[in-house]
Amino acid sequence: MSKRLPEGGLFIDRNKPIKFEFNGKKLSGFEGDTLASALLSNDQVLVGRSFKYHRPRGIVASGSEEPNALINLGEKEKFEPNQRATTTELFDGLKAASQNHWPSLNFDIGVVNNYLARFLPAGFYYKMFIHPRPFWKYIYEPFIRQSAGLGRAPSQKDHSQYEHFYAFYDLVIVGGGISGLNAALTAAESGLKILIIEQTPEWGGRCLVDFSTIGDETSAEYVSRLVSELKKFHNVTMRSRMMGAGVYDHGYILGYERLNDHLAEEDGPRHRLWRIRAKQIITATGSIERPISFPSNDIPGVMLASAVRDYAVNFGIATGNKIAVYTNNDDAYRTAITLNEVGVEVPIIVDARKSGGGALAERAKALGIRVENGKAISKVFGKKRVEAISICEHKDSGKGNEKIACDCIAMSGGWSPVVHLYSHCGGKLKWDEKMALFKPDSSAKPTSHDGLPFVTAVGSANGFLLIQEVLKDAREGCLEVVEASGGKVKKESFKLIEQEYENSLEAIWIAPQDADIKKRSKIWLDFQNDVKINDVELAAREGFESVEHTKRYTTLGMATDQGKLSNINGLAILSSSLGKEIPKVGTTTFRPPYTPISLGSIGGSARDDLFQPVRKTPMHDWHENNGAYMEPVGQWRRPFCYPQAEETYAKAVEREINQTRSSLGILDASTLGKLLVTGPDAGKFLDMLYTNMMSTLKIGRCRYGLMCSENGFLIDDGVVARIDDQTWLCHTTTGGADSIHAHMEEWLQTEWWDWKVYVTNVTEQYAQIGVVGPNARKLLEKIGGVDVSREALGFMEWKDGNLGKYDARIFRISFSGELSFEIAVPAKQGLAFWGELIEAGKEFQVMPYGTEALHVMRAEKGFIMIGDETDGTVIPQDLNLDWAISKKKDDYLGKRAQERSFMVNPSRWKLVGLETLDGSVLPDGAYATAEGVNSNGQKSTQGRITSSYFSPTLKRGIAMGLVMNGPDRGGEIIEFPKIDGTVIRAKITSPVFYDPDGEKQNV
Amino acid sequence: MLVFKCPYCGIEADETELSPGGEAHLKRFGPGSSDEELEGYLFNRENPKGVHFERWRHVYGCGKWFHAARCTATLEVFGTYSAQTFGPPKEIIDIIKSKRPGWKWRNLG
Amino acid sequence: MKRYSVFAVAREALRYHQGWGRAWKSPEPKKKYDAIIIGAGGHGLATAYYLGKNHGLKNVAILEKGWLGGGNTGRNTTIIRSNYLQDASAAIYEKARSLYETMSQDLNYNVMFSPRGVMMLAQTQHEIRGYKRTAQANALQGVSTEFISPEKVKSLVPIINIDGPRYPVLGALWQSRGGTARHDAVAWGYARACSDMGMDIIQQCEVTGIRHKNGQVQGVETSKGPIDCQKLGIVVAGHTGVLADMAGFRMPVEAVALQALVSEPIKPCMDVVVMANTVHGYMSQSDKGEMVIGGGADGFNNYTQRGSFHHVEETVRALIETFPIISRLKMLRWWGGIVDMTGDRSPILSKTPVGNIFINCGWGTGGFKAIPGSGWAMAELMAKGHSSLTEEFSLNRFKEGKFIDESVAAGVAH
Amino acid sequence: MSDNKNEGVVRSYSGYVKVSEKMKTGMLTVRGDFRSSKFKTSFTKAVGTKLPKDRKLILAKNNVAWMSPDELLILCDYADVSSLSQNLQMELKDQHHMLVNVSDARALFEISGSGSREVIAKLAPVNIATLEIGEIRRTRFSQIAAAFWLTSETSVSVICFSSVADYMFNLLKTSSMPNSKVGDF
Repeated sequence: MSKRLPEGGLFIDRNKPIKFEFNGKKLSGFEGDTLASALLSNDQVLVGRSFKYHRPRGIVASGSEEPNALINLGEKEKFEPNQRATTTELFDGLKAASQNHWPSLNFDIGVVNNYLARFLPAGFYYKMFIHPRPFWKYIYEPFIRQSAGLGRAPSQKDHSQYEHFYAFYDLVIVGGGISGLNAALTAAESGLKILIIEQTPEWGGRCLVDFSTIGDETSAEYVSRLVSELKKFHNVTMRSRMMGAGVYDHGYILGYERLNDHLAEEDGPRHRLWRIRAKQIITATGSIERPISFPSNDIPGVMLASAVRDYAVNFGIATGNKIAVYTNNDDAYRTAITLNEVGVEVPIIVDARKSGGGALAERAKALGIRVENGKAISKVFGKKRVEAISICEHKDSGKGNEKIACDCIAMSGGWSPVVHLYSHCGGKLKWDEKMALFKPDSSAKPTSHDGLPFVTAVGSANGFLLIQEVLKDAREGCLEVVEASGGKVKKESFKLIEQEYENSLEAIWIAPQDADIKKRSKIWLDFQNDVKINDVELAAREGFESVEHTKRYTTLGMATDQGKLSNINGLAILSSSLGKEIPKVGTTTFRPPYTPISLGSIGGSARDDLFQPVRKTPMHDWHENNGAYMEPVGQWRRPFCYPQAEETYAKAVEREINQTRSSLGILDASTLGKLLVTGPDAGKFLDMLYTNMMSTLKIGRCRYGLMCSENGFLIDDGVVARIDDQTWLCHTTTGGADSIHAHMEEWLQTEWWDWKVYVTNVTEQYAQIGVVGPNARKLLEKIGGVDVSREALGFMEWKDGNLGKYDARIFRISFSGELSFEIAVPAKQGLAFWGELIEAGKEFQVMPYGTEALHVMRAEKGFIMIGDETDGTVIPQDLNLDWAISKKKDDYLGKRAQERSFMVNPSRWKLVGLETLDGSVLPDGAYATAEGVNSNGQKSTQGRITSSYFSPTLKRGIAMGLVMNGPDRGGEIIEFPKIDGTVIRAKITSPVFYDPDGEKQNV
Repeated sequence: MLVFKCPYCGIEADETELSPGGEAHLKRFGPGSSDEELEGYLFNRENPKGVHFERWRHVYGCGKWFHAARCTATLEVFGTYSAQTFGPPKEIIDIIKSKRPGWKWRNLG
Repeated sequence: MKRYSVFAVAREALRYHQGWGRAWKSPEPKKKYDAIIIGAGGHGLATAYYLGKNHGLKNVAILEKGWLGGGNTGRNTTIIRSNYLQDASAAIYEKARSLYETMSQDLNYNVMFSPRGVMMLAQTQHEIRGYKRTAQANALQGVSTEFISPEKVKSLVPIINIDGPRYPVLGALWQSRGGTARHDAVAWGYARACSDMGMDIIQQCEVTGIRHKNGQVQGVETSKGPIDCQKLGIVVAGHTGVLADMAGFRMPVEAVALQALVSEPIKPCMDVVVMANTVHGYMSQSDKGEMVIGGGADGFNNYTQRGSFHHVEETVRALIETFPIISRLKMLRWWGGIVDMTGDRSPILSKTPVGNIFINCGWGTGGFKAIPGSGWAMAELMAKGHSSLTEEFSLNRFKEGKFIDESVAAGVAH
Repeated sequence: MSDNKNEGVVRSYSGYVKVSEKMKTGMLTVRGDFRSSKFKTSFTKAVGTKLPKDRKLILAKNNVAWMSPDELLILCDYADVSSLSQNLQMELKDQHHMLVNVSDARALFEISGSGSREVIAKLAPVNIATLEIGEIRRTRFSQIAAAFWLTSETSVSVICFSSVADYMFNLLKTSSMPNSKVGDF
């Protein structure tokens, strides 16, 4: 029976009871409890089922290394699967449920796997389910998926807040135990800016539990003195409930702060992810106790000795009525002594060492506890709870000769330093044979941007397990680090703390030593993933010799605890199976995060409105308020069309086009890029950037220009206006505003840095509006102030002036084939100007039109669109744009590339118009087929559609496309198969479908 | 998560304030060059496992391109320098030589 | 070699599985081989396998400096699809996909190919046009894909948010016969089959030099001594540049880090693979229940297998927006691999300037799905000197300007 | 337009700091050769202040901010941009330079309160603890480009492109929610 003791518990407040639910059962605990301690206080030892065999699982540990006690926490939008009960602080109304079973925790059908365990060894699925082929998809895999997985999938959107925080410190200390606190205190007086973080709510780590006194103080007094001394330093920041999640290159460290998980009602952000740059990092992350590998060591009630002690001291809990201790080192004797002190019976201490323990063992014996040296647990009785053990000689095959009743086993197989953070960024480890642990190799620390070490492990994280050595190492390690970061501290002599003599640990990787295969099939290494000793042995036998192979083949260490308890034990079994030494087999690579962190915290505040920036033109809100259907274009949203009432998008587009072509439409063209280029060498520069000659453009005139990449492909187009002697205004596509600006800066800064040219992106300085249609001029004349007559402002000319009360620059350019003006006004005047155009345009039934109408109208005119006619593989020559490529220039970007053999190949596909014989609309992206198949058996093709629309103007489908030798094949009919197998026949025509002589735009 | 000191504004810039621009000190080959020269210029890359000269732009800062010498195997940064050069300056080469004895690059080393 | 089957497992169970032998042998290298493949990843092993199976070339060694399958083969998000736009890509990826369908039976090793379907979301008008074009091309290439409606998307993936305020789902390119496979098993299955044919897989053997004379390959220098060969295949993904340097030629490739991560395992909630290219993220659920998440590659040369955290951040926020229920799941594991990117982001399977040295590299972020097709084609190229599947992927394309650009269907704003 | 006066704020939010977007501010981009003494003389003559040192901001009637080795930003009354621009144009007419009115292309925010540094630290990868008054920092705020400077120990000015002003306002608002104080400064 696991229960609350009548008194004690450093962390809990017995005056503050808290109610919670587990699997629908109403239970209570105290403030300060974790969910695990509260469950144990209610004798809820069985908390879940294992991954593969669905075996009953109990709480093993007391911290983040817990492999078993994973629960579904909370409900609805706050539901969270796989939460560790051991790190979940109890709050009023907490609701938890166990996982991975059906129909109930106590009776789980999935346990059938357990009885088949012998047929399901490591990697069984690679050898089975091969035939018949369809069965994998339809039968085996669905079954395996259903029985795998752990927690339930959440069903609702998470509404909690998350945020990020950027911080910069000289020194970050991870771990608020005795090493971390002492290191911080040592460093504090140097004046360095220091952050110390602790993943639990409490400072002090294990020392509170391991020592009743430290020096002249109780351990609690000692810790609180250190904490209050540290708090006096303004250069020291202390954060608890914050885990060091990962160390990355150049001193980057992630801190995962859980702000609200311990509260019933969230108040502010749930998690805050600190993205810290540290000059130096100290990992004082302690160490984790290892289980012992003995038969049936996975039955609920088998726990780590340190955890049993934690529950007794910190939470006032006896994890059993009779607790047997099983150890290979002295530390577990502390558990026995502690239990004895709080009145819990310890029927036996089984010590695997023939020589037994040191001073602590003597104390235990003096307390009357039975101690057996050189023994092993050969069997555990019980299914869902430990009922008894039998013991035998350690150096034996495991015939138990004595049965001892107990309901809990406190085991200790030694300690593993927490080296994760030290290793994340390349820190190397070395094997300490005597203590049987991997510890940081101080000669191969992770290095930073300057090539110098930046992570140092101290204390038990550095492989020191005795308190006086821990303190000495914390201080010395810290002094080294402080010096490395340029701080200075006084090197006072250091008062060592007395510690009782400890006999050394004796590594035992399997107990009893000569356990036979039957027993080895019941010794668990990885409790969650059900990996046993015989699985690792099988992997080794089959040639999975690398630790990475074994891990992947057996799934050892791949569970949610990432092998914190199982890795070293598994490695030892692998190395003995291979007959190699442990360091020769090596460890797996440690990667962030140390323990799992919420995806929400990684995303931070970037969700919903803040997911990605939406760029807005000055008229953006007007469009939304007037029913526009918006389409994302890069980071902008542009109106696709403005549907009225029940109108479909297609009908709206038709209406917009008809109205524009017959009278007047206006377009928000503000997103088009506007780059101002000025300087004595600006003309020369633009001649290199554009395929055309821009230096000869006359002031007041506009020219359509093309830009290519050095690889020859067309990347952007737009109208360039000559502003003055040294200044050009280059219009780009919407997407090109930033990329072409960057392109220009790149060439100016990195190739032609002696050319005198400045570029400024003025895209957002202006609202730009297209006024389009036969009545466009009338509308501008109505507003007045600028002479926009044909004589005063010819086609492809621009002028400045006060149009009404607006500071306007008017470009007489057309992308629709109609009489058209593009008018730029300062952005802050944009909305008013738009409003005035709408108001004054009423007599012409003015309509705003969207991007789709724009696309259709330009296609009717045969104008190309970057991104439609081009796709990164098209050169201007493919689009018959040779007229826009200057023959007079020696060079422009992309010119040489366009001379390569494939670029000048006469069989390239070139731009044509396509008219379907039946008037229908060709499918987007359809290909024209040719005779036969290619060498890979694919249908041969001879062209493809680049743009295809229903033209409301021509009342039929029109398309542009690239066709092999297309321009020479006018009138020829080619075939476009549809996906359904039917074929559409289309005639090759000119791409200009509407007003080929330009009579409309030149009026 | 890299940090580079921008040689133009002196800021210790975070990787997220920068944009990478690939190998440095490529010679442009335009009209008149051979197919091989053009291919080398556009595509062939040193791609060393070790010391690398590369281009970065301080895009969220002063907007300037700069050069960096960095080890691609350890991510150590030997230094940053002006974009307006045809090769790494002597002080950068000296640092690299002292830290990576035996290092070679094109006709250096 | 013992055949794998449910009966074999049952028989072995009776003796506690103590009778299983090595899945592949671990020999010392011979002095000379007909062909050497450098790199025992998926592509290298598959090349060797088809050299033996299709071309009868079995005196073959596969040299691996670490452990077989320890590179990108075991570090990817296991997606298999062939919905490529360009003919050459579609041909080799569809060859690979079809070989995946029967791989478990061919190799007598369950690689858990799961044809659960792959969808690529269209979230802009531009993407709609791009994917419709791909579907048209696929129809002619013999690749079965279709463009589906947002409603169909929702019915296939109930946890998706198709009405996202930022980028609503406007449709998707759907390949129902795409899917996933168990990545490690692909390497292990090929290794076992190669070993069974008598080929030597030599692990922990690093190539330190490549010997050639009069423009013809002679052999390699290794950490286990010199080995001669008639033909040499370099199939080393991220380390292509280093090996090419040994052979004395430069390559149009750059090594960059590509990152991925998985969540803790949960019960099945997503049956297909979803790729959201506008927001840069993709996700599937493994048979173990982990949500497997990937995004774009880092932008700078890097051999450390450690990528930059902000790419993970970008990917995760994209997927939270697409699948709002995942916000309270936790990232369990994160890792990086080194991929080699070519000038047009398509692979290179080619002869090289040195006679009888062949190279297979540049798979960038998409190598896993190609493994059997790549091995099949590379084996044909090495055995016969030409292969219709590799023709377009030759090194010459960079000189001729004949690129295979797959990015054309992805989102470029106009 | 008639009202060329800075009329105050577009919107504001009070969390644990106060965030407000200013209505109209004159901003003039000046590019030129700052090493040239001729340029320096001309600039001082036209603007009335010296050139700021690298990364610095001269706080005067017209604030002059160093944006890059060849770019300055002058912040002034919205109405004063054209006269300032004309003066500069006169002085610089023989030198290679560029003057661009960017007043309408940018948005200006002010943050005030004791947590101001901290709110910025949630958004920008900048060691703001060491940033001095009078120093301008160009960086990113979450996913957009921005520049900011401390106007006092407890107040900060931020500029960004006007198309993303809504996004910036929401970022600052979310970061200054009353219950999200970090307490690191």
